[in-house]
Amino acid sequence: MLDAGRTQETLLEVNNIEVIYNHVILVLKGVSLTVPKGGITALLGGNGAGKTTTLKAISNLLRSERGEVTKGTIHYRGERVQDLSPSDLVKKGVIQVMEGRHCFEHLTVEENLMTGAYTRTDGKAAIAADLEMVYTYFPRLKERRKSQAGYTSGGEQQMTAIGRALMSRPETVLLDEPSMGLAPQLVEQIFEIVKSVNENEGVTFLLAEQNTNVALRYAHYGYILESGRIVMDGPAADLRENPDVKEFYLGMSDTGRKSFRDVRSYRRRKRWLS
Amino acid sequence: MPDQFLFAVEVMINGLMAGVLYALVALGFVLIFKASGIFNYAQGVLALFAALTLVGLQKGQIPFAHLINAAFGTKVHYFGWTMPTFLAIALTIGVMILLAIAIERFILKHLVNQEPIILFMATIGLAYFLEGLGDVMWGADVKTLDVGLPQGASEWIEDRSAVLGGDGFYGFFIDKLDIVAALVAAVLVISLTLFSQYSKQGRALRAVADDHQAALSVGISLRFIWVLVWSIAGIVALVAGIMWGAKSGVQFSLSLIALKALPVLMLGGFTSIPGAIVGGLIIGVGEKLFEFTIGSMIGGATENWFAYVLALVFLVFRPQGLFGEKIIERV
Amino acid sequence: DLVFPDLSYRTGPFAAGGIPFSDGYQDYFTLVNERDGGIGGVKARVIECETAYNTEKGVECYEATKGEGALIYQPLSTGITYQLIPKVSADKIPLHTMGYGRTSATNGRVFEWVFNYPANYWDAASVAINYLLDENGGSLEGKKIALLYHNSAYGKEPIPTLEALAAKHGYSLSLLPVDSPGQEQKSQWLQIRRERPDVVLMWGWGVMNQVAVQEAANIRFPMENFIGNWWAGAEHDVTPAGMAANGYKSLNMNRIADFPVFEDIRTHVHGKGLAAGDGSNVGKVLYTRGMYAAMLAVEAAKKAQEIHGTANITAAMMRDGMEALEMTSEMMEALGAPGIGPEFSVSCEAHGGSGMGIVQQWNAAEGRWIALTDYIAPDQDVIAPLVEQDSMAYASENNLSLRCE
Amino acid sequence: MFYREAGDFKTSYRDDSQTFPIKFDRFRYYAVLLVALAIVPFFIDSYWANALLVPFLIYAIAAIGLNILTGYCGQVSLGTGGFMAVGAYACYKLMTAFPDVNIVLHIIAAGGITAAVGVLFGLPSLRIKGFYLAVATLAAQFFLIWLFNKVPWFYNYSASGQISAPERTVFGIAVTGPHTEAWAKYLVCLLFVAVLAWVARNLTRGSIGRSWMAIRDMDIAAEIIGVNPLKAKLTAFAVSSFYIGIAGALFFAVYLGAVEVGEAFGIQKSFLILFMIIIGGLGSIFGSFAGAAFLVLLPVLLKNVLVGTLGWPTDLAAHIELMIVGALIIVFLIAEPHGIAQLWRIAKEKLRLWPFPH
Amino acid sequence: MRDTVEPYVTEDGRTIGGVVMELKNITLRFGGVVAIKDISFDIREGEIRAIIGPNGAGKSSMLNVISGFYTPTEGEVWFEGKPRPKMRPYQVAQQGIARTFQNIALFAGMSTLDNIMTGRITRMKSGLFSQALWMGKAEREETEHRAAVEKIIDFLEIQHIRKTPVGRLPYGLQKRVELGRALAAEPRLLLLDEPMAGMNVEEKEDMSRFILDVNDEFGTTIVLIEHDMGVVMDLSDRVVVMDYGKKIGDGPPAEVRNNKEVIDAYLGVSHD
Ligand SMILES: Nc1ncnc2c1ncn2[C@@H]1O[C@H](COP(=O)(O)OP(=O)(O)OP(=O)(O)O)[C@@H](O)[C@H]1O
Ligand SMILES: Nc1ncnc2c1ncn2[C@@H]1O[C@H](COP(=O)(O)OP(=O)(O)OP(=O)(O)O)[C@@H](O)[C@H]1O
Ligand SMILES: [Mg+2]
Ligand SMILES: [Mg+2]
Repeated sequence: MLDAGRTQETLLEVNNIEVIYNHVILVLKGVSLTVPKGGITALLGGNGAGKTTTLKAISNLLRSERGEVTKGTIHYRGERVQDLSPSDLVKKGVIQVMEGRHCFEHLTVEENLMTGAYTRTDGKAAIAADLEMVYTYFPRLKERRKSQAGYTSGGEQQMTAIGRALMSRPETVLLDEPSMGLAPQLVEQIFEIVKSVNENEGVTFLLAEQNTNVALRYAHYGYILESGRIVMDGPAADLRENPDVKEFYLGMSDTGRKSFRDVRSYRRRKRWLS
Repeated sequence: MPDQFLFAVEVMINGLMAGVLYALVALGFVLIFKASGIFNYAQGVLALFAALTLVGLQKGQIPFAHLINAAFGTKVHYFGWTMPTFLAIALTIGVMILLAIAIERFILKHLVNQEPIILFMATIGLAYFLEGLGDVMWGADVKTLDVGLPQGASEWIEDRSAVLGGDGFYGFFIDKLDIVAALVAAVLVISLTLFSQYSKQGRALRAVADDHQAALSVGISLRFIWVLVWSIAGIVALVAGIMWGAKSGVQFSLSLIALKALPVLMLGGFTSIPGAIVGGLIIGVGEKLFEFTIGSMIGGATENWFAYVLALVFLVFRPQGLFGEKIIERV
Repeated sequence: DLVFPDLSYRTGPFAAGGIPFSDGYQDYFTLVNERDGGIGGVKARVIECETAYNTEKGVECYEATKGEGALIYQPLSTGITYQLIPKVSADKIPLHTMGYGRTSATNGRVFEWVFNYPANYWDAASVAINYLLDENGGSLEGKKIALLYHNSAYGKEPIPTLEALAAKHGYSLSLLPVDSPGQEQKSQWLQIRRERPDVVLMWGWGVMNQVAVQEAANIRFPMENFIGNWWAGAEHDVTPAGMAANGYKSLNMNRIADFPVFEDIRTHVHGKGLAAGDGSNVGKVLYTRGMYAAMLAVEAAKKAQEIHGTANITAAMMRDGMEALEMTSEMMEALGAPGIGPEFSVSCEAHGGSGMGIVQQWNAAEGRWIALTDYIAPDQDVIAPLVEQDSMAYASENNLSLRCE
Repeated sequence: MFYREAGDFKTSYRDDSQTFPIKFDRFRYYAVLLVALAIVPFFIDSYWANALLVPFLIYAIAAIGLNILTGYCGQVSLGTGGFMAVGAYACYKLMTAFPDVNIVLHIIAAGGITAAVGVLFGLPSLRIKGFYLAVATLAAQFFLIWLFNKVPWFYNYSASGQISAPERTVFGIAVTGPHTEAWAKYLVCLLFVAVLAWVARNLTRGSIGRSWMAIRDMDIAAEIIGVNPLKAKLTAFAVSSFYIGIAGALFFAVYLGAVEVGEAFGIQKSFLILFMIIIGGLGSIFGSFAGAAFLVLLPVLLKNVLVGTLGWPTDLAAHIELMIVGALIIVFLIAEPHGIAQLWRIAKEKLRLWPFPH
Repeated sequence: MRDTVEPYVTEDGRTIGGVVMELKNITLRFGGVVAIKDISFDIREGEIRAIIGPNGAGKSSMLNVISGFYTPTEGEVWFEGKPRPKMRPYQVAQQGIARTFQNIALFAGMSTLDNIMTGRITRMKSGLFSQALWMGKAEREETEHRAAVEKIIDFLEIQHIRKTPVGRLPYGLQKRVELGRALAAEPRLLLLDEPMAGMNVEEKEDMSRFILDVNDEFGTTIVLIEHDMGVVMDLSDRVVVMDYGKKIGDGPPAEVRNNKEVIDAYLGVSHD
């Protein structure tokens, strides 16, 4: 393995977990991954591969969806965290930005951001400073700060959700599909923000993404998940060069980008596992 | 006829006072709805349970005496002491907090992220359970509740206002208990409004109501929030139980006051604390005035349905209640 | 053994009234077993069944117990009574509704299986008016009487009688319904305060009574002019209002006193740990009434044994005993409850007893009811035609042919 | 091992959309129906009929009715008691006004009248949603009870305000009145239940059912898709009230024989039936039966065990019974929030996979 | 079709028809927020018309105006050559306008099959009674429409999830079911709000294929909101660009892509 993104100590270690929903639906069939401190790790894979489930297993939000980790272990800084409550995990510095935004509709944008600081005890001034920081990252939110989040557009809600997570001064952020529904410019912008938060504040990221292209540009290390199993992993740069990844996740053919118009004379992909 | 007018005013004032009493019950509903989106069917039973506990403690009743006697053939009923009121109230508050913890521990914790109707159902189960528990603990007979609240007409007001009308008018009747209730309600409403609107916990509480999962994800401890609001709701229930129990004695029917609170709640909006009080006042005045003017002509006892019809009329114009949060409809 | 089901309610909104009644009802049977070795040598067996004052549960209890050889039903609920009237007629088991239920069942020609001695609602209304006539020197001309009633079949029962009596005696009647359960009566009492009726009569049950007494005190209505019927005159109806309830009056169909029979109950029943309930209710109004009900049942059973010459009577025989029942002062004296009820006798035509009642008054300081009058007779001139009318309507609706003719 | 779809191929869309696509389920259903129709009537005694089966069947009808409105169309209603009262009083008025017409027609007509009343009180649902809608139905509940209590015409001016069902026969056999045999009561109710359940099933699997469910799941999207919310909601109110009206008519005429409106059709009844469908399973016809069974039979069972077998004092038993019912509701919800019907479904799913765990 | 404008030839040489719908000076306000500011554009028969713009620009709001969920504060919607009177959304749907939603709006409690069948609701006519008895017309109709829906299910390759409740499906499949539901209405005009958000390239390819096929085979006019510029460039015939309620560009993709204002407001860097 190359050492990109693995230069430092391991922060989060997921070891061979199995997740079952509703006592019957087996979704993760033995997923293992490690997230190094200070890195950006990407979790890639198609719809229903189990990315969200993996993140929720880590942040312990599974239980509220009637899912449970039936096998395997999850360690954070060497400590077993499976049995902690989500709020304990936030106190330990792990926060998740959920897929599909999940803003508090009836709260204003600013109140939404403030809930992110719920677990903080370092005083009003520090929180206010961070609020300003979020507003500088997302100026659009400042404009709409007094609107009820339920009435803001999809993109605005996504920004609110990310901003809210940053408000907790996290050590590790689990980011689920941050780019979904965002304008291209904003996608770049958000990843730039991820990068700068990562570099400047040393925050570790584990992000689940469909937008493989951008994700692999910003991540240090990547895992590819399919049908509940990790089928490939490696430093981001290597993955970008992998021909299969290129074709099926980046949409590149040998001659550069394929046109979506050409997909009709189309060759079904092969699956690594299924 | 000036007397007739003065009577109408009297009816209105008493309507306002009755409204305050309704609002006291509605307040408990609102708190829990606001904090978890749960429509708490058990609120009325909670009031009964609180009042039963208070009286039981005051009189030194042995809890579960009936069960103990049935099981062991003993004949225990009372400890033989009476407890000072304030101590009994403090202990009852303690019991309500323990109850809140138990509710969270055994029910809510397992129902995170479920649909509102399911949580509603759970509170129905809770209502059944508490009703049975209250009876087993303290017995089903009528108990007299006396915490030293004044009762009866305020003669001061009556005497002073008698001069307003003619011979047929005896001055305004206002129950002293109602005045106390109004003061207590005002304090409760103001402090709870401030709490939910401006404190960090209050914000968290509204966040939880919107989205359990998202609240969990930002580190809000649902368990803590729930224990907190159910405790407060328990205390509000105690207050309501005291006010109503002082009038009628403490007995099963106390739990039915919840029905008086429903139209208030709907009119004011499920999520608004001031809404509970304003709704209560409107319903109180509306139903009393209707009974006074039209009700007596069509046979009386119109108050129950009129309260709902009144709420309905308001809702047609504002589907979320007067002060409820706007129902967000987007696609 | 002789089976006496007790359809009681010790839970639900009316438990406060149901508990003492049931305690009294059961304790008396236990007493008869323990002291006398049963009725005519056969032990009485009480099967208690909880109805929670709910008609459906009442039906369930009836169906569950009737197969056990039940001799008589005493459901203590007007609602359940109406369910049971057709059922007992078909199953041929007598139903005794003492001072409640369907008033016109007093007409034995129509209602073969239903008895409501010693008195019924219409009697009660008339007794109250007769008492008032007495108090007011024989005339109620120009008086204002208000009826505060539970807005249900039960509460509406006295209205026709009171209206007929109003026509006769010249008082004006105003009607004030209170919706069940009756926790909120502000409107009604404000109206009473405005109109200042001379007398308020009350047909209440459950929490309605307690609130009414409290509200009456609140508006400083003179308590001695506030008269409840016999279901609104128990201790628990007045105690929540404390001293303010002093002077409140109510009717009663059974006298309250420290009867010798209570002593027997204490020794033979409570002393042996056989008390129904927690044993705290002996001597209370509704306890006494429950005991009185049991006493009447036992006497009827004895009568039946006498008539049919067998100790093991059936429900049909029990009915015959009831129809031949005669309660005299001597009997009551002998039973250890002198004057507990009026003297009366039952016949094929008349299932309703004498209809007499007393007026009692609450003495808050002593915490007990004090009888103000002796048994007062109702005005049968007014009631009888009403009974006739209502029972005949029932007979024609159900194609019944008249008995006793 | 019998419980498999495999080998049970469907060759037409019609077969595929039948009620019980799995053969085993189909047979079991016919078996239950056969036992209920052909065997039970010969063994039933009046305790089983009057205390258990007749109320169970009638509540099942009411529960199916409410489930159509609340479970399928998503409109929370607390007016069930009031609508049952409409059915009961309509039936009473019809029975006494037209004594020669068959009682079955009266009962159906009572359902029709209730449907009309239901539509009237359903109108506010176009604007008011969720728990707030409960207020409209509560207004119906309290107003209707008040009306039947207050206006003597409804109870034919009887002194007490009670209504009692006169004797009526079907094919010469009494089905109402004191001389009705247990089996006749049972059979009448059973036939109504069977037909109504079948109709409910038809309605909920067709386009009307889908438009109800669409409104329930997401009313705005449904409207944009082309569902007319007015029509969907009002038909749901109408059909639901029809069922509830029939249940009310049977409740009065066949089961109790005499009722007092406030006592028999009070708000408690509305709650009870709502509890039934939530416990049984919203949006499930089987769930309506399961919920009715749970709340009718369980208390009786508990009572019989606690008082009959264990010999506890009745009051203690009643209190403990409340606690047990309450606790069981909670335990059920925690085990499976979507009701008994869903528990059943999961059990079947497991059975299908058996012996494999997933 | 009443052609109001001459047919039009696209960049890649395809001919598309006349104007089906025209939005004239649409303005939409919510209290203080102006979501759409005086925007006009048209939609032609058989074309794929993309709407792009930054987040919060008012794209979804525009779709809501077209589908009748929002009533524009000012301006008119012309459909088939006539101004459309104010109507409820279900009436708009009956005119042959179907759509998908940005945040999936499937009926979570129903199976895939039922969801798609619901899409045909505007075409199902059997009455309450015939459905209650499940005889004659109701049953025939049900079978007929089922056949049509099965075609769509085959077309979208979702046979295996026919009976699964949609709430349990992964996101991508839900989007596909939603498309199926819209297609089931056999609409004249199909509105797609970010149909490919949250999909990976492979899935986007699938989705593109479906969209193109619908457009080709049934001649359905499509309005498409999408943030993936690759998709927009490849699929659409003409593009409207919105920026905070204003229209800042309108034309064939190639032209729009090089528009300076569009690059600044939206694309950031030019995409190719
Ligand atoms: N609450 C649940 N109950 C049952 N099954 C679920 C639940 N949540 C997810 N699943 C199933 O688990 C599988 C993995 O879902 P998951 O959401 O983790 O995928 P994902 O990789 O995040 O996909 P996407 O890119 O679409 O978000 C899917 O097949 C889904 O149907
Ligand atoms: N019902 C409403 N009430 C108030 N404001 C609204 C409403 N609907 C939309 N808006 C506002 O109008 C603006 C445009 O929203 P819209 O959803 O149309 O954006 P969009 O272009 O679809 O953005 P995105 O790409 O993020 O989905 C937003 O600022 C939003 O907050
Ligand atoms: Mg996901
Ligand atoms: Mg949008």
